[in-house]
Amino acid sequence: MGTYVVNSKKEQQELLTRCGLNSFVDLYKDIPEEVLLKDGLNLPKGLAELEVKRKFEDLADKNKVYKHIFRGAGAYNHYIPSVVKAIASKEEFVTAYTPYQAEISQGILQAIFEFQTMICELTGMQIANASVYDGATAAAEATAMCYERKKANTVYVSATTNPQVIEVIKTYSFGHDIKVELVPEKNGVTDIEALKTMIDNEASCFYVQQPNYLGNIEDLVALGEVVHKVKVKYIVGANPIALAVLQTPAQAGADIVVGEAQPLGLPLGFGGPYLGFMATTDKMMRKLPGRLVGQTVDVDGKRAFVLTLQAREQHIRREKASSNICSNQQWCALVASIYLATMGAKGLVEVAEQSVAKAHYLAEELSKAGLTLKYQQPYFHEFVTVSAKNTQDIMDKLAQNNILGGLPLNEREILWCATEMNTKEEIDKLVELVKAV
Amino acid sequence: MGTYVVNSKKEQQELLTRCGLNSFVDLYKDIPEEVLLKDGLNLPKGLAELEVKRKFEDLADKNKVYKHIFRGAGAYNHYIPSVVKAIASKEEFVTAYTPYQAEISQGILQAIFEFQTMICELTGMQIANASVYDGATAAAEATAMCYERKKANTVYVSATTNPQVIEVIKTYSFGHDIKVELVPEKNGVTDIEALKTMIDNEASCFYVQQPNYLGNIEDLVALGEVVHKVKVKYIVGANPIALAVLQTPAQAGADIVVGEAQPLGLPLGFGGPYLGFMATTDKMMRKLPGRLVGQTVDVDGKRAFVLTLQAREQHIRREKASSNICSNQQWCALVASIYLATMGAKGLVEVAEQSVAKAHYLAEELSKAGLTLKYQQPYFHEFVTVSAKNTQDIMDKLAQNNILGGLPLNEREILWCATEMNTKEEIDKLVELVKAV
Amino acid sequence: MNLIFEQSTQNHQCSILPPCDVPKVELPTKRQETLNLPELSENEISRHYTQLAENVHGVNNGFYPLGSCTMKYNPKIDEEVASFNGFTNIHPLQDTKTVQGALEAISLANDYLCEITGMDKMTFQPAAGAHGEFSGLLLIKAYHKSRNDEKRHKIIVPDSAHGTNPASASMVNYDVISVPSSSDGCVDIEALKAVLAKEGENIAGLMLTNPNTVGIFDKNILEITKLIHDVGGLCYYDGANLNAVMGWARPGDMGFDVVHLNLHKTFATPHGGGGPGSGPIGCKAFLQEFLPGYQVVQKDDYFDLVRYEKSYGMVKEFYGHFLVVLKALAYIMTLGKEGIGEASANAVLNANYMKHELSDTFNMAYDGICMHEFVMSLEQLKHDYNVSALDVAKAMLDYGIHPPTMYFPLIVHEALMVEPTETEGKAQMDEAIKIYKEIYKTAIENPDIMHEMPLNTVVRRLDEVLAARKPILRYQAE
Amino acid sequence: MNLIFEQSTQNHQCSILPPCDVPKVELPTKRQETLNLPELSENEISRHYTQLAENVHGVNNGFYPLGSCTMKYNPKIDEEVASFNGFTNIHPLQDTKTVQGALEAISLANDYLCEITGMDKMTFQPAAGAHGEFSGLLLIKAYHKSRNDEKRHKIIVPDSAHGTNPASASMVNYDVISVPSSSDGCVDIEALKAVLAKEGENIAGLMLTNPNTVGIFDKNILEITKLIHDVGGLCYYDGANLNAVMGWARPGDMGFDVVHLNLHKTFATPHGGGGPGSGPIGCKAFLQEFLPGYQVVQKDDYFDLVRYEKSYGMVKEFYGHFLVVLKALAYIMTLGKEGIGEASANAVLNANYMKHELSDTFNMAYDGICMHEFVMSLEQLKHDYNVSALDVAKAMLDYGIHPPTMYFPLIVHEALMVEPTETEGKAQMDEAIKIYKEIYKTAIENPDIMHEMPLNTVVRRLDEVLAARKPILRYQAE
Repeated sequence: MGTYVVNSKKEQQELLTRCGLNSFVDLYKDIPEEVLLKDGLNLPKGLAELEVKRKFEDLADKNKVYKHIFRGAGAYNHYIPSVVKAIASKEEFVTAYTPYQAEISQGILQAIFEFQTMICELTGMQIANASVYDGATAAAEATAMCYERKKANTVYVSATTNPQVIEVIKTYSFGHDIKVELVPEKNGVTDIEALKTMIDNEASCFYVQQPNYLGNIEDLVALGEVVHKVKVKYIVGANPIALAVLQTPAQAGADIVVGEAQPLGLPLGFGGPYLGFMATTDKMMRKLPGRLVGQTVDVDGKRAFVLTLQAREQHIRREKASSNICSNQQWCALVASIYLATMGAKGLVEVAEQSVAKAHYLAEELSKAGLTLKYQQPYFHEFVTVSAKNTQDIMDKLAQNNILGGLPLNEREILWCATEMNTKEEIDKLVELVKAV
Repeated sequence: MGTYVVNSKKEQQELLTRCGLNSFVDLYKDIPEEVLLKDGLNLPKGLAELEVKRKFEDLADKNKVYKHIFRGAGAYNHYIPSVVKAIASKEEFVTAYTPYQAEISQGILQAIFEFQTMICELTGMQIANASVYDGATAAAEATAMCYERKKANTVYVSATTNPQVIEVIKTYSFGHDIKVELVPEKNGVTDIEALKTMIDNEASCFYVQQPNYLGNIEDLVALGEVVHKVKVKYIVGANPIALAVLQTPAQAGADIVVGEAQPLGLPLGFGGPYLGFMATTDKMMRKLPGRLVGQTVDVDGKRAFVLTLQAREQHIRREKASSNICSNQQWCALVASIYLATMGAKGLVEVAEQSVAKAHYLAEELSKAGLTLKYQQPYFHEFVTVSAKNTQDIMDKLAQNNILGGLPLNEREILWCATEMNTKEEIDKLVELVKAV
Repeated sequence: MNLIFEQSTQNHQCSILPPCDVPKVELPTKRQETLNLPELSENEISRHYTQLAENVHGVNNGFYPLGSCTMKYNPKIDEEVASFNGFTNIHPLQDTKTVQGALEAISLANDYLCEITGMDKMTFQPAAGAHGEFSGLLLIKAYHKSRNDEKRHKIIVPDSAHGTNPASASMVNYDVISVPSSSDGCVDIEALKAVLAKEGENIAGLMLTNPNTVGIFDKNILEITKLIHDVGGLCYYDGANLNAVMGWARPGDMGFDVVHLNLHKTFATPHGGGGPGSGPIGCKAFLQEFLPGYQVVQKDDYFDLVRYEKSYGMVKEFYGHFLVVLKALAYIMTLGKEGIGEASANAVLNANYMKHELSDTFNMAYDGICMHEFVMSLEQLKHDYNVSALDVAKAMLDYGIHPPTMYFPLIVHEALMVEPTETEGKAQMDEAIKIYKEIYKTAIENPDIMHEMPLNTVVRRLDEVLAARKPILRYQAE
Repeated sequence: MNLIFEQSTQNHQCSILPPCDVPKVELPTKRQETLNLPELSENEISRHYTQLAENVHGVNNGFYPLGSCTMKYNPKIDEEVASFNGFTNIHPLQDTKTVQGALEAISLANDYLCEITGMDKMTFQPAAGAHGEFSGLLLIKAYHKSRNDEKRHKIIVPDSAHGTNPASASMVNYDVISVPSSSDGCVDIEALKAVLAKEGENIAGLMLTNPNTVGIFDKNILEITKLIHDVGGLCYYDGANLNAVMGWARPGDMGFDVVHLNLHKTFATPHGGGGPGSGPIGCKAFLQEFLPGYQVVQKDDYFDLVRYEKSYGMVKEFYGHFLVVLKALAYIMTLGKEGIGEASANAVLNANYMKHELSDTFNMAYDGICMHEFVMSLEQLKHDYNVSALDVAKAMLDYGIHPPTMYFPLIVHEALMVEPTETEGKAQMDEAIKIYKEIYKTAIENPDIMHEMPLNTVVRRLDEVLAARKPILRYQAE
């Protein structure tokens, strides 16, 4: 049996004696007889560390790690600099709790303050929170920020949004008894004419994703004008890498900007933990859920940082809180901050530009292999192809060559993704393989 | 080009200007024209981090990592607990220099003091140094401790010693113009009768390894009696894992105990860095080479640790120093200390006992496959087999099954090793494979 | 400490990416605003965060008895196995046949946690405890809805509950009925009965943590859950305090229908300075079909992902905090059958030991055996010497130990809530006990100085009012 | 801080190994003495070493201008690639066909370092700089011996040399002839000529570092090496200061026959608190056949290990500090053709900048352009105010920066030797300059307090005499 209990059996006995008790069972006298476990749990015997390691090696070996990855659809394969991993693994950052005791938590508080600033810089917004669970919950929490007491409060979501994000928005809305309507897609982007006819001032908000799920770039300014005309809140879900080179949602008039920050230094990790960010305007500050760190001074007048505006939060306001959220994704936010500091603005732009360039090169080359672009829209680092070739045949062929192809959408359509991680050489190889299908 | 230079080009120019210089070349005006490189170095262009990582991934992929290892011969495959790696990777331990400034280096100094204590405990000796480069140089330095001014100073080494250790002793002796004589092996252990006839008080020392290179356990007490009878120094090279269960060299009368501490938490790592330890008696303290940390007090009377007895060392005594050694293997010694703290006495005994048990089980099972023990001696976790089967055939068969077999000594003989890492299941599999050769 | 932005120098940089090997492409709608990210060399980045880390107190730095947060030691092997390439570098949308190891791990975690909680099925999407509460309440909501029993929109929460409980209820549009605690800290059964008599048909369920937030195991638990069931409600178990009883009693056996767990408390995964946590929920078989997200199901030797037809949706992307779940799984495998119960018993024993040793100095809010944590009330000290729970907590900072939770639960005045966990030893606890008593002595002998503490931390007490009144939430260059 | 032994409690433990799955075996000659290793739980171990780490100043903690030690930043990518499973888990005695990647890495390191030094062959067995010196001198000894020129047993070492030089000479049984430096810090050519005239046929060689230990490039270098060669001696280059000139000048071109490098200085591998270093040696082709240990040779696409027939032996097990060599290789690949020279030039520039800025306050031991480090003499301060170099260094500890090297080289009185390296930026240097001047001001205005510093470190000045007079070199239970 493995154990992390510190006290020896002898010390345990000493403590029991000191408390006037004979055995562990005496500690549990309040547990009703019917409930107290007689034979313990039906679990395997505990394992020594070496056995646990072997067991996990076996499990890990049963997963296929592809050397070349061309799949995105919400989880992106970007390079993670070594210094990011080295710093983020510092035990202080890993093992601390939420920084309630500010005097001995300045390191974490300052890191959050820096993260908030970086998110403001990326999005162009005025304030950002300390992070939330992921991009999808960020989107859902953003819609919840927009409910207004006396409205019908329908939430409008573009159909070009990542389907998982749509589902999470719907689920949160189910909780709040709020209606969700999808605004249809046309030519690979949000159908702006449909939006105009659907939305009115009974709506609470409109959510659109940039670049959208199909990889295409939405006309955020035009959409924003439609939304604001009926005085509805405008939420943009943005890929943080794309924010380095595309017009900021703030410039397009967004009231709230959210997104999935996994691309900023977090591994694919079979889907989590990832990192949601939320940014908004000063005006909506007090509606923002989640932790916020603010600057203040200590009794000596020294600059210091502290969790602030807690009046929004559950442990103060209980059922009147703006959300039930307690945890942020602090460690993930730290990773993203270190990533952004390591890349700098130039480096982040380079990641974005290379991803775009590789995706466009891939698309062009794939067209030579008979896979043509489905949409005629500007796109970022993802795009959809259609082809006479069978999707599964393509995937199988690529998998045999250690390549994870794009996401199969159906028998003929594939959602591809390329990033700075994909070399010309491997793209050429992929295309050759596809040609051979 | 990758760079770790901090200053920007602009700052570099500022600094040059401030120093009254125009360009980098001005810094090098003392370098003779004939020597100054005109076209720079003939090296490849510098690589970005991502490229370096890929290059090393390719290199690493060209090495075969065996899942099951039955080879020792000076490099042993033991389990390294996770906490050892986690602690040893703390940047402070990794990036500091030798603790010259004791006031800001107490962490390293105390770690060394604790290491010295642990080595004393393992060997039974009175003092130990902060470590040296490896087991072989420890052996060579130990022989150098024994030279005496007016003696012929021949160094005697048992032929049962690891051949690499013998070579290093010989090389150091070549430096010092000292003669080395091998004491022959008989039945897999040092030929004690031969030793008696060879050694006299013109000798400076006798070196024997425990367990010896062939895996066998030497009779340290009997050998020690022979050596001490002629007033010659007695050096024992010991496997630190074996010290947990075998009679200590101190009890056998050793004057100096050295060894290779790689088994204490250091990976195989293609041979290095490893860790040499040296322990001796109080009497020989001032002959001990390498760093020593001692306890003292600070001006407030607080206990503190400091490099001490530096009068032995090169930076004070220059050509009269006991050795030229400056570096120890501090980080490796730290790893060994954490390893020993993690295993504790009971855990270390368990490692030793399991290694012994697995080796004996392996030997017994191999005998059923026609590989019989060459020597009839008590052995620790290594042993030599002889067989009609061709050594290379056995190795090939095992390699095909992800097993690194024992070390081939010749066409018919193999030096096997087992440790706690080898399960009964894999031993049984190995034996089945050998049977099939 | 300077902010990283204040240390930025133009054109300082790291060399990460090679030049692009394909033609660059111009996009429309280019960014027009400057992107002000800091510019630093690797050495400067490393030093900056090293300095930040020096100003953080983690579990590795010392005693951390933060009540209700279960700050146990985070085993290094759990971190190591979760960092294996075979887990970190798999895409969540890979074909299931290429991620059999990952799915098997989730399946194992499901089986073990079901056994530990007495539930029939777990799901791992929820990201943290509060998220688990939300997800669990949605399960209750989906259940009632499926039965067209939609008038049930009230949920009972004891007044001792975490703030998350009512906040979560609000997220599923339930009204909260607060029931008072009796003087022993447990649910006031008579008050509960009165509520049920009046509101029975409107009751969606009850949320309860047991042991409760004052560290007491509610011995009436079977009666309570039965009362709720009798009016058609469901019982939700807040797993925040499971560390007290795991291996000794199971929420499922106590009559609970839904439970959430905090893997980052009970199952030793690190808190990360505030996350990522992991808050899987478990339920009885009759609720299973409503569970959110994908579930791992085993058919012969194959692990597959399925969505139940009546699933109420998704609460998060993909399969939750997978890498965190792996750490918890490694922890459970390590402890195993006997170790799980041994861990709880020692957590409870340690709390009782500290409570016993401190009770000659501090007033305990509740008498008798406590579970894994206990609450002290400093009301008397505050009254007699004007030294508050806050003052006492802040004084501890000067001793290099983390204070207990302050001012929680709300029903105890001037509360300090101490939870040592099983990964503290007698020596460490004795040291802390000595410090607590020393501080108490100072409070009585020199109350004024208590308002000044801490004296030796990198910053001293902060002006929180200023922070909230004039919020500065980001750095802006002058 | 308690020693780990003082924190030991009987039966505290970690759970590492499973039970043995084969029968245990009794051995003869069992250990009889108790083995007193500390007994701790994982949490206790983690906290102990965390506390130790808190009391260590590494490069990541701040400025570290330790002259002659080249404390540059250690890139994280170098650590990462050297930790790949494919390197750490291969046995040194595997068949060469199974370690082609490892051998290729050694071969690449050989090629790059030969190009950087102007040598024809490197070997990687030497574990550290001093070990490299020993190995290189053995090469010279083996060479003379092969020519039956065995009377050559004297080696010339300048008086400014590191103590290791004479100590290494002594390890190969050579007598040391010390030649004085002239007032510009360089070798006194006339004195050298006089020695050679008298001892020519006994001279095995010369050991020199260039730039030398006072930070000056010896401009007579070609004349010096020619003089040595003319009497039949060989020239040994101590690579300790290569960081000043790499990419700008090569020891091979200066006339040196043998060189050692300190990968843990020049090539950015971490110092580890005192090791492991790596001190490969390189030589001209005519010495190659005597090299110690195994050499990697490439035949077509295959890398093999060979021993040269005349190899003088082995200086270490296996192939040296392989994992350290990998880190250096990653570093060299990162910098490449231009980066290597850029690193040196910036190291030199930074030293000159600090020297320039400090020269209005501190006396510089030598005027003019320095190389990558410079020496200040505090003799005047000592004379006028009785404040020593030690006092000034210790005062720096209170400012959180690491002092320069003290009292080296020996030929400068009250020396402080400053080597900022290229991985410090202007901002950091300006900060340090400010501190240096502030301390100087304190030294003049309040000399007495200087003897008290440091005041704020975990321990203050130590009684080194006590440590040496009554050595306590290990813990012993009372």
